[in-house]
Amino acid sequence: MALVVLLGKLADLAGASTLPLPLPMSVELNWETLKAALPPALAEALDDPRIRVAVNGALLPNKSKLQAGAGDEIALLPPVSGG
Amino acid sequence: MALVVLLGKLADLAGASTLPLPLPMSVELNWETLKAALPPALAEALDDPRIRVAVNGALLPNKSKLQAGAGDEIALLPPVSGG
Amino acid sequence: MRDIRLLDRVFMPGMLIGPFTNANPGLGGVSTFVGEVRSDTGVEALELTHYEPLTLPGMHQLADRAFARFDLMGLLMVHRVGLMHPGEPIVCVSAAALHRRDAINAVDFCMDHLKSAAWFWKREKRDGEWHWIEPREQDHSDLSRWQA
Amino acid sequence: MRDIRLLDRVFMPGMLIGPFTNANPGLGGVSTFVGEVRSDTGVEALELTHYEPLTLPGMHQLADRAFARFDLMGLLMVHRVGLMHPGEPIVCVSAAALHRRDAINAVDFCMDHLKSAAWFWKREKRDGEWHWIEPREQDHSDLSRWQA
Repeated sequence: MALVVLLGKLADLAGASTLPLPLPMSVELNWETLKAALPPALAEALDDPRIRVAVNGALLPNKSKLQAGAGDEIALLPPVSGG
Repeated sequence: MALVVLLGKLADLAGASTLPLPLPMSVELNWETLKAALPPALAEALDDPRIRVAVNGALLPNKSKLQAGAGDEIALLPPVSGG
Repeated sequence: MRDIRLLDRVFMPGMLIGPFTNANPGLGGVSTFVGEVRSDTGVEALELTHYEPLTLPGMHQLADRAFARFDLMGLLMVHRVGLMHPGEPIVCVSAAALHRRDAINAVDFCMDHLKSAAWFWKREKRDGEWHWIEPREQDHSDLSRWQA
Repeated sequence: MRDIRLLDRVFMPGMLIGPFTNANPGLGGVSTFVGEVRSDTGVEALELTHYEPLTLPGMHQLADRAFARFDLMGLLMVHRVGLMHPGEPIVCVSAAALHRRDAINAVDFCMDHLKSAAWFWKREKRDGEWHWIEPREQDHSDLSRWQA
């Protein structure tokens, strides 16, 4: 299993603040296979270039190069709110 | 009588923070006669252009135009201290 | 003295600032900013979400940058998370320094970066409905002041 | 809410800021600066002299300018006079506003002008001897920031 954590309005789109993704240990997730595993409305929103991704608490410089698998926490981070 | 109030280091020069000037009611003080009535070391310091003068709480735009007399309070104000 | 915290309950800034000031003996000045949930805007409640693995480390990195940039003796940075109501403090930043310019500028710097670059997501409840708050242009111009 | 005072006794800033904050309901932020007598400089005591007919009106005029220049809800400006010792607060300026930029800038503005343009004369006691403090160049450059 991998855990997708949804912040801000992405949690609304997903209907939850976390989404467990059942995954065999052998499967690698990349950006495209992650999106395919998510609800379509959420997946569509994720290509917004302002949305950042962190794997196990580390921000990815380039989310399209995502590599994750079972046991990883993938956080989807929309732009933070202003004052 | 007129009262001269000395602030900051001018009080040290005068040896007091106020100097009462005995004055007949009829005498008018101007800048030169005021200085003549003060201790010489103090009088000499007063021409420093940074020293301001207030009469009865009102700052004079030009201290050399001072006009005061009996019953007036004349404050001699060196530059204020910085932080 | 460095005190960086996320708090999920209401707090009284005075309870933080007194001990913080005392913990920095010899200081010349303490500058403090306290932000509260505004009550003039029809907002009934405010909710701040954070992502623990990024938010607290981000605040510590911001503190590192403030210590590197200004001559500080101490920095207090406390941010509320969770559900808040109008009049409650959201954020308290306090800087102690020998000289006032460092203290004042450090608070200004931390506030600009906390508001715009720290990992918080805010939503407001108005007329019973929740709305997410988007980034504001003002925040970007606030940040650009520090890039010279 | 406007509270401008000269105090000739030691004061605790927290005792002023709590009530000040509460007196401005609906505020978005409160910025505060507290200056203390520094203890690192070998100063044993500090004495501030003021000239009552100018000093307090001068502080009120400064408050007028701050209210005219920034969008403020409240301004607290308290200055000690008389004999002080290291660690004691000298000055406390606090500004309440809807927006943080106004609050922070108003405190900065008031501090720069209080230090350089208000009618206070300071002397320090070092090794048992009193020395008058002269104006500093830094204060003039601080002031010039506001003349744009």
